Amino acid sequence: MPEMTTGQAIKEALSLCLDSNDTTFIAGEDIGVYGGAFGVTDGLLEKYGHERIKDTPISEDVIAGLAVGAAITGSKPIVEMQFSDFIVNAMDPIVNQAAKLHFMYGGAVNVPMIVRGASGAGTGAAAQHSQSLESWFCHVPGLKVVTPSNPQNAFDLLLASFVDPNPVIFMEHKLIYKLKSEVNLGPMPSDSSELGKSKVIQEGNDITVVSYSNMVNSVISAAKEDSLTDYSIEIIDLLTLAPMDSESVINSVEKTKRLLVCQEAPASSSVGSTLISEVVTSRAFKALNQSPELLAGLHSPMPSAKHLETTVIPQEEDIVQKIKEMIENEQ
Amino acid sequence: MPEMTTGQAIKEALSLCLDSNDTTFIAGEDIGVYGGAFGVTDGLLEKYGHERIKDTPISEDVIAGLAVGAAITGSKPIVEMQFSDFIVNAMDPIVNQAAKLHFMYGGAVNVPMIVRGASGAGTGAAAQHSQSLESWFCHVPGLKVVTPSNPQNAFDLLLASFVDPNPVIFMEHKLIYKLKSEVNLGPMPSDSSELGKSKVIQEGNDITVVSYSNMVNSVISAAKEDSLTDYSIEIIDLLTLAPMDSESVINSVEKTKRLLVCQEAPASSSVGSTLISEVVTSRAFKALNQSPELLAGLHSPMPSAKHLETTVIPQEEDIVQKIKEMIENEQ
Amino acid sequence: MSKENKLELYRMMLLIRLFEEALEEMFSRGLLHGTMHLSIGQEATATGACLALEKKDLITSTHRGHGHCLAKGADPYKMFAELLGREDGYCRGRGGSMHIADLSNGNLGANGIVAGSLTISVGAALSLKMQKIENIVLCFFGDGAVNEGSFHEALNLASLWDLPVLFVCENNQYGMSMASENAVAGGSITQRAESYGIKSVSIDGNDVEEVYETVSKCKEKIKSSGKPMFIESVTYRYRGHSKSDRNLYRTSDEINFWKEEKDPLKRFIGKLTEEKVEIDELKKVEVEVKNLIRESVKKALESPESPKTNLEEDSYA
Amino acid sequence: MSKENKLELYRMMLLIRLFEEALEEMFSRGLLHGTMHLSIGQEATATGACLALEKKDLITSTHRGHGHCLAKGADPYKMFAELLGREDGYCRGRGGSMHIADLSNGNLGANGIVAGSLTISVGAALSLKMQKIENIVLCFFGDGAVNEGSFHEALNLASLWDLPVLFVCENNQYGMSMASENAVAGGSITQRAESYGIKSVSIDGNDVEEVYETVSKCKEKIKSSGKPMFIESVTYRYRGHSKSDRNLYRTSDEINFWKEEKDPLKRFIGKLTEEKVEIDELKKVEVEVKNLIRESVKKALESPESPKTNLEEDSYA
Ligand SMILES: Cc1ncc(C[n+]2csc(CCOP(=O)(O)OP(=O)(O)O)c2C)c(N)n1
Ligand SMILES: Cc1ncc(C[n+]2csc(CCOP(=O)(O)OP(=O)(O)O)c2C)c(N)n1
Ligand SMILES: [Mg+2]
Ligand SMILES: [Mg+2]
Repeated sequence: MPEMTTGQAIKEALSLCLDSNDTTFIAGEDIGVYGGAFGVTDGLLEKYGHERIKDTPISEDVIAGLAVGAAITGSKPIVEMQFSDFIVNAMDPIVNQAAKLHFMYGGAVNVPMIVRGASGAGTGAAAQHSQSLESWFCHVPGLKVVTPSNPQNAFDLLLASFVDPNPVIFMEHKLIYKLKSEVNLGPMPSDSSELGKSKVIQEGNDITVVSYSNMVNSVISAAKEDSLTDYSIEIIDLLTLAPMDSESVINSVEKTKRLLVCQEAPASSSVGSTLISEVVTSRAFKALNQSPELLAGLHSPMPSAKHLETTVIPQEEDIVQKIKEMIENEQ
Repeated sequence: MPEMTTGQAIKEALSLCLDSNDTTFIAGEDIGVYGGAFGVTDGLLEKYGHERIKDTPISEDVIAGLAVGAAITGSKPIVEMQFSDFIVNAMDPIVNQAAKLHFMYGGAVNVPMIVRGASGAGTGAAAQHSQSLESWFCHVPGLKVVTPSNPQNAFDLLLASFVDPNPVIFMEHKLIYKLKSEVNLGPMPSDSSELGKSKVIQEGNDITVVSYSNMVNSVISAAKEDSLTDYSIEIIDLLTLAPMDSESVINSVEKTKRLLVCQEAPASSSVGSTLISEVVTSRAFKALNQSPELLAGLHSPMPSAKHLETTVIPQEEDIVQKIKEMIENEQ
Repeated sequence: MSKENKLELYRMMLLIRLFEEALEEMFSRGLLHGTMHLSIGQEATATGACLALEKKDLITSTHRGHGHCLAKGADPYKMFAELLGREDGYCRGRGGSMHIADLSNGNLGANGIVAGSLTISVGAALSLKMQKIENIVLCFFGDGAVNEGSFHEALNLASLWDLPVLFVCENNQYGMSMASENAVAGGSITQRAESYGIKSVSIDGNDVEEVYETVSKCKEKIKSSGKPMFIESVTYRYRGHSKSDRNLYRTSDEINFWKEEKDPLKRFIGKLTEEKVEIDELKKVEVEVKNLIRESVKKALESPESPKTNLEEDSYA
Repeated sequence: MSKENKLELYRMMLLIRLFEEALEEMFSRGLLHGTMHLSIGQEATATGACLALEKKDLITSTHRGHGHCLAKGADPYKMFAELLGREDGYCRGRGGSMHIADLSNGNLGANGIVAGSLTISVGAALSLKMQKIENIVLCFFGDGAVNEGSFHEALNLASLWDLPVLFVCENNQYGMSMASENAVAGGSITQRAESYGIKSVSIDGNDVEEVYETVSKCKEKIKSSGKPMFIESVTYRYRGHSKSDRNLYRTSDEINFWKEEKDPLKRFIGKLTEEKVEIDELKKVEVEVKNLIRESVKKALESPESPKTNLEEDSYA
């Protein structure tokens, strides 16, 4: 299996999408000769030409609206928001159009499209270029929301999103682009059944730690820390946020009796709050031996300075400490 | 005390705002001679003239951006989104600008502005005119979010929002506009301390039922149903969603041991999920004698037909049944 | 234009008028939930434009879309059924007045968001172009939509990419209560379109033949040049914006002037009579249309309510 | 223009150039977290425009805003401190390169969102008008911003409401990698502005005197007419868009042409020399500016880190 970065894995997936369907095009800002602000589409223009790899003016509303119009007329568009923060300019086509047309028109149309975007903080890009806005889209019926965390699942999930007949918001955390690993470049799947499935990264019995996107990587590192070696930690990567695989988390919590959810986004009206709510309103409530915990980004815009940025985002050591606290709490 | 509808109470509050501050203007679509799509601003143009009551073209982005620019230069703007669904077109000025400027510029500016809008379903206006999008804004650090439920609190909270130095999203559920009651038209408050306080509508010992916006009125009616007269129900109206007064709910739950949260918006990444998460991650977790419950709108766009619309929104009878179930469950 | 053709234009305008009058009556009888936006007075634009298209040409429509929908071939029964929340409705009661789509006739759907369909039409046109389908997309929108950011972005891209879109601005002179002249800085909608390098023309939108001829010509030009075009079709709405409108922003003199002097149906009947079409022939059309409306309403009222399926499942394909 | 005036223009252009060169160096030494957008090559527009304003005139700026900020009177020390995340920085380390505001000098702030400040400038101008303050708002933005919906909505409203905004489009010919000519349908930015009824002019943005004179005149016209105006200031960026740019979308010949033939500093020095300004006088300015930069960097590097206050509290006023 070839070794590659997440950025490259996404590019491989995009290539496969373009190969598998003539009506597929990619549109976005600086995705052509520039290769994308994060280099993800680098080389695709040379391979597929201007008809398929379409640089747009800086106009996010029409980039997304274009995808909706193309999707309902038999095409399979993939569009890019250079930083996912700019999706604020494309909320009408995504929320009022893409998400609703299938339902609103009584099932008469499907809207198979992908909106990809670079999300998250950690590069000092400050408040307007560092947001994790995935929670908003989970709140919108009709959308699916996917957040890969490494090269392999980015590849697999992008393909699954591609064959899904619904609009998918695909959020790529900036810090995963350069993560490297071997990737099994499988074929185009026949259906999108991979969406909506979380993954157990590591089995354990003392606590269930759930996360998604780049924060999963912090959790994995944290669990390897010396001070935690005595504990048996179950780690779950949600992968798809809408629909959310709460059922697997509920099963896990029934086993471990403890739940910690970690995310970069602030807590209020977020994925993490939802998961905790879904767990405690389920049969797992009885299994919990203590209050679940949510380790989330501070309720603050993202500062630019590095030492402040790390204050806002939960760090590995915060996760270690929280896991210790929770397990030792009731032993 | 004069009797009036919520629409009229809001108008009285707007008048007081305009009277109290020369730099205050109201801008929006059809707010002048038309009087607003829901009649809220009817008569203000005659009283204050075109300089203060400003009809805009249909262009929500500049309506909100205008407010940001005015707010950071010493004015106190109040702008209207005719239906709050159209706020999708104004997300950049609200989320990337208004919410962040104070923090991002190191405290050098304040952004005192109000964005009002008619929210919610129940009028058959279908998927693009019926959303309850308040949860999105709770997820955005830097914004305050307020959802009145009747004439008196609409009046009081609009004034409190006006004297607050932060951007406030003020969501008025369409179905509260015509609710009528006596209103104490108090003076402009000296500070915004009313924001962030929930209100106990009715004290009780068997269960805490929390809601906000128009759903509070359904909860109040439900609690009066014959089949519930034996139970002692504590009802809390959140009123402000950001910052959210979870502390009061936690105290209440410690007393009643049961928590039901009711809202019109879908559950995922919502106010209700957040509240449940905040309660179970608090000391109140131990007090709960059973799993808390969230009664939320279905995860579906809003259909137009009346009988389908009521399927999506929790109805009075659903609340009654849920309360019964929860109390009888463990008695 | 042949007489048959003209009678077809007449029939369609009448169908739209009577369809909406029937809706008005149903509304006043309390049969309809929700609001609606009537295009009474504007029938010539919808009719002339859609009848100049082929079935496989696509349209995108607006909140004021009943006319577009009918003119593009929709079944009035299914439309009434939709407004009544019945299973046979175009959207099975999920869409209502503002959201009727009729894909089989090339209607990509009405839209409740002002300017919401402009960027969609651009995407649809890109599909046609990429799939080498020789049809066009006709995008309807109002004068009010011209000031939305989406208008700007859509026209810019359609022009840059040479997409087969015919933008048709139905300038009924008001966006809700706001007079177009107070909303469109610079004063000219066509000049605005021209600034994107899009050829534009302003026409009498109440003259159904002028609309028909202009759209026919534009359609051919778009097909041959591959470039978008723009029509401003000047018309007038008689009814309030929606059901909550008190018409305070305009005078009844103005409304009456348009009703009496410029009504598209009256004018066209006058013209047909001048051209010696027999009164009987017109009468025959009228009877046929009235029957169709009456039967459609009746059937719709008797048709079954849309069942309460699992709406969460219905939200996803 | 007096000699003092001219030397001031020279001084400011040089300050901007050296400020950004110092940043580049700090970046390459790994002292800076995050990206940044350099305006090297574009100094004449920022300088000419801001120096033509009064202190109480307001500006809104962009992601490429160091020049605007300095020219409007900012202290380079506080700017360096900001980029280094220090307590003395304009935003106490919370904003960084893309978000410096300097209210005391009328700079309402840089903005990381393309076209993000256009609607803000309209609101600021409305404040001035309502508060009867006789100043203007100068809104800077790039050629790339011209295609955003916000541009359209902002210009439309500024024109309709007669607001005192001077829109200054710094056309450096690329929006990141996209050539302006491939992004602006119709091809003319000024014609687009004219279509909103806004008087527009295109100027050589690398000629600091032309910029200064044009902005001065526009400022007076705006004050007397109360109406917005529009300047397209044609210029060129030498550096990559940001730190990740490989410059694949343009030739090095093109870059060199601008550097050699059109550089605003070189040209202005040439002009001043022609006008018999002594080399010594220029040298004196240069020494002064170099010292200022050196001292500012040093002081900034030695200044205390911004403390980790309660950031959640800092999020609200
Ligand atoms: C984005 C958005 N803003 C506002 C509205 C509310 N609204 C619906 S129709 C309308 C007027 C539209 O005017 P115009 O485009 O001229 O169409 P007309 O109603 O005249 O047919 C308004 C303001 C909306 N539906 N969508
Ligand atoms: C809404 C939005 N879209 C995209 C970007 C990413 N971006 C930052 S600057 C830029 C190019 C802007 O071009 P222009 O306006 O010409 O300014 P210049 O960089 O040339 O000074 C882009 C695409 C952004 N910051 N905001
Ligand atoms: Mg109109
Ligand atoms: Mg540029």
